[in-house]
Amino acid sequence: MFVYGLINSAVLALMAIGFNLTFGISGVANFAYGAIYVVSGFLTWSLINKLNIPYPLSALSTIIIIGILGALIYRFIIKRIRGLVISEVIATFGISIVILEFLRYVGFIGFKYSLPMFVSGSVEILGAYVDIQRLLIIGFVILLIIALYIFTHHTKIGRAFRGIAQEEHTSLSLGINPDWIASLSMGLGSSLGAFAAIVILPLGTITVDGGYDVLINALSVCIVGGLGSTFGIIIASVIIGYAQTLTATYLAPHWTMIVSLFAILVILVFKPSGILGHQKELEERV
Amino acid sequence: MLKVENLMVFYENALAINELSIHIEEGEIVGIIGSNSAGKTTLVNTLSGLLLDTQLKEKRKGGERITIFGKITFLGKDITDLWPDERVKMGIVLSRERHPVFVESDVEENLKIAAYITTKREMKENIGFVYKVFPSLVPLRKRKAGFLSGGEQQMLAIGMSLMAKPRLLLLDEPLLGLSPSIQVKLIESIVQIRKDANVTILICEQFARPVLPIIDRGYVLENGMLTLEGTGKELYNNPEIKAAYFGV
Amino acid sequence: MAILEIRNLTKSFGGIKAVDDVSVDVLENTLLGIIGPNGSGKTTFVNMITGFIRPDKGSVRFKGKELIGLTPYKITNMGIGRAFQMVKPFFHLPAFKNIIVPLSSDRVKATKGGGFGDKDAIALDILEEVGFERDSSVPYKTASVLPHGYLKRLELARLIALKAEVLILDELFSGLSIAEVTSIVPIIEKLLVEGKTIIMIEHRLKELFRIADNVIVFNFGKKIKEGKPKEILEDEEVKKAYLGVEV
Amino acid sequence: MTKENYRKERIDRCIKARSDDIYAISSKNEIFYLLFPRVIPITALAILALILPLYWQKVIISACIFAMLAVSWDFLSSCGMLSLGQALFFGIGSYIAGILNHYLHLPFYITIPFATIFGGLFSTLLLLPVVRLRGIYFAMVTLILPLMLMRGIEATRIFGGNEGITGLSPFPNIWVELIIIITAMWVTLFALRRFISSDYGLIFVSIRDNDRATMASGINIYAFKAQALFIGSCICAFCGAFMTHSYMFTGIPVFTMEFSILPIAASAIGGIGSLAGPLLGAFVLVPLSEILREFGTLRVVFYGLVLVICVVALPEGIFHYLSRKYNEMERWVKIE
Repeated sequence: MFVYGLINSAVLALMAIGFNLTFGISGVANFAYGAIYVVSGFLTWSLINKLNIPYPLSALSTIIIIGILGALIYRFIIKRIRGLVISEVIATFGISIVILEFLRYVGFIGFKYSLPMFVSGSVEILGAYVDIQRLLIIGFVILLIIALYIFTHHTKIGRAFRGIAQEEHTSLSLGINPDWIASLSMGLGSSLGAFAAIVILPLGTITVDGGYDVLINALSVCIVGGLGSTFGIIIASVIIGYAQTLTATYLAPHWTMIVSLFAILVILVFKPSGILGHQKELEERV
Repeated sequence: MLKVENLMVFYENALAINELSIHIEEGEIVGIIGSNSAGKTTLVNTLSGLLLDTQLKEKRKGGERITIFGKITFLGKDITDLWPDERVKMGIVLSRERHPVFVESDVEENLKIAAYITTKREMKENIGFVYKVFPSLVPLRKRKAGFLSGGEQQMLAIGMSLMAKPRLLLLDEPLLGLSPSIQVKLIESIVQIRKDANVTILICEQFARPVLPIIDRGYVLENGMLTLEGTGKELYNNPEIKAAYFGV
Repeated sequence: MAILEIRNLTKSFGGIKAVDDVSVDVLENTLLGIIGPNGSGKTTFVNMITGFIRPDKGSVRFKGKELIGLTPYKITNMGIGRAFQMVKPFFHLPAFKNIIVPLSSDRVKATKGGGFGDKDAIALDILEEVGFERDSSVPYKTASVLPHGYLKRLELARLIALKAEVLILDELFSGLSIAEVTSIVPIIEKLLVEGKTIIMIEHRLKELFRIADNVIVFNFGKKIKEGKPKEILEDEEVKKAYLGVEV
Repeated sequence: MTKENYRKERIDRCIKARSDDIYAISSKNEIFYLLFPRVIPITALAILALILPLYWQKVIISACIFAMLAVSWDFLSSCGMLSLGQALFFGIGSYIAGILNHYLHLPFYITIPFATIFGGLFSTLLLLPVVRLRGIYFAMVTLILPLMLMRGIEATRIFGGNEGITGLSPFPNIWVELIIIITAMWVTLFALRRFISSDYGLIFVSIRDNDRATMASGINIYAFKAQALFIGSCICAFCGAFMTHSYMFTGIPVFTMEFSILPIAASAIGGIGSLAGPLLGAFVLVPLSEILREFGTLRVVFYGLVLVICVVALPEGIFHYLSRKYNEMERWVKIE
């Protein structure tokens, strides 16, 4: 019970981190994130099964290819409509539709599309049998968060990320090129999406509709956590993750969605800017 | 060092800067004095290239059309169409008005972010230098910039531009909204920066009184036009300036 | 008689006390000046009076009625208007339409000031009062293209439109030229003659001390001095904390 | 014409007073100038509705419905409320009409007005606790609520559950349908445009511009936001109720994302903030998606592609672009 909740939370956090990275830095709500997630799954699958490239290698190349793809999307599409929030959302959503529906058209539907586990087998923890793959997810999330923290606080580009996220014009006047950084962040965000896909997808099958679900999950976790805050994401995914797991166990599985959505509503009513949203007082003080 | 020839800037049909020609020599402190909407901010934004960015963004969403004419040369190179980040690499660094700092990072991190274009070793040296110029920032190192007072934020903002190793430092309204004692402190620091870091400084200000004594030369802007120019002393003793900016 | 009784206001942000146990009586029909270094808590103080920030503790009474806990719009409707330090006009609206918004408030409706239909004319009158040239195109321009000086006047015009009894002006003069300040001072003096109470936060001491009846000095969130302008000028502690040089 | 010496100047068309007020119009030219862009689309749509075959008449109806949803979305967004859930209002209106018709056997001329008013009221009450949320947080709630209602109906199996309510009474004929929806759409558009430029409507715009300054002007912004919400959701609820009778069906599909996303897409393409832009956008998108039906399953792919291209090519929106071309002249002037 406890373990399942934890795993569920980790999965949510993993889905959200990439989305949050792009949004927190460039302010672009990447609605194509779900599509990128699914595409990564298919890409890895194709590399393994069609080109017979070994699993670790194809996973790695997927992450790199998807990262470049994300940066290209920024370069050629989003850059031109930067700052117009609605247009950004519609454009990325359009991209998402194009990718996902094209995959559907090509016929990527069915149970054969699934990625192999890293390690098969399961262990018993606190009276529950858990796949090792699921435990690995928790490990990956922790590693990823630590890596991200070090990246954003102790490297030059990471710090530039934080600068752009806070004050674009000031960063510009300090010699940081926002477009370059934003496309990097989009690329990195997409890579993280690909990473999440490769880690999570072995648990189930790759489906087109999964893309939309991932988007909704990532969006809600980010907003509940307070946009741009990594720590907020962890808390939010724990809350939502446990809400889902508890309902699934004690109520009925088809209530899961309702309860988790309700949890989001309640949090927003009491914490209007997310759990760890920006401090509004700062606005007025200067 | 920097030469501006016949600069004209239009916001749609309104003329913000009209036929402006100024020059700045190595090692000087030059002041641009003018009241609100005289075109000071537009001028520094043009010099630092930020206006090009605004221009592009307005064009994308079909807003105001900004047109720039004229020629800007820096160290003998034409930089009129250069983007802000390239200008920073050449050494033109702007500290924008209303002390814009990264409010959610602490003071030290603000400085580190600002060190984007320098190497790690230079960063350490520069941080030391900033703390030397503004010793009052040292005890606040771990405080979030959003919780600093206006004066401290302004010091931090100038410190951040120092981190980018400027050769020409543009200061836009550094004294705006500051109390008299902090204004005096800041002016002293600016003189010290010139001496220790060997930078050329351009100050745009509407409070002429504290600024005029420290500048080598000054220009007076009115409605985007150059109305007066002279050494700091000349301007300080000019009766018109006294009437308009000192409020006798 | 004290129109505003402020008692023990306290607020901290992130462990730092922005305003620390401040008590002030604001007398009716006087001009109270508030000075102090940047970040000494003046704006936070105003934000608490006008309901934008809820204090950790303390009370504010306006004509005997408690204000703490009320929403900003209710406080405004009771007659306490405030001008923002960072101007907050409605950028997409023409200048005169900016004034129609306060004219539609409950307070103005109740005093029958906003009347039927002709709000445009009233708005233009008020704008003329604060120095918008009536016959020019200035009052009809969109706020986003107006120069800073006019935006500050717009802030003042909003308070006049509200028929506020207590006007709180947060650094109204900041960023204005000497000429602009000298043209606004008579407007403030006229408001005083009309019987309004004014609280001004200022750095422009010369102008402030000429018109202020009382001055309080803030430092590190604390009220360190209160008195007539003359006393404040001569006070050693104030000189050290704030003025630094001759005024 | 080299760059050095010339710049493009923009000037307003020579018209004495560009104003919506009737008193300002003095000459035939000016009347024509003002009426031209209004009369042409109205007549064009009327003629199209008369001559097109039944299939395309249905397309016009659905375009009108989406146009109204988009106008309502734009109205809400110009009051500072970014909604991602037009489907919520739409669905509520649809279900109310469906329930009234199915269980109480009321005719459409009673169910539609009833659903409009009570749908609006119910949606407003539902969102009342969250009107103080700003920007994307409000958007998130509006995105979540229809999903919740959808799953709730699925889980509890009320009102027909997954299957929905079928066999509702239709309109007498296609002409009644066309007249109702086309009139409703034009009335909504022009009434809202007039409303938002009135002194009262001004307050809604000011909330979007700066909510704090509006509060400091003594305005209860939450009351005004609730009013805006009511107006906006009434429009959507009307659409929902209309659709219910037109398709003789209501069920959980009325809460799907399509009804939320398409109006936003229409607004983005048509131009946000003008109310007329979103309408134009809807009349581009809906017929387009019909034309694309030839491509079968690839339809949505092309649809998304067009969406991306439109948004990137003309970020300000078709309507803003056209109106600028119409109201302004551009010419090159020489700089001496």
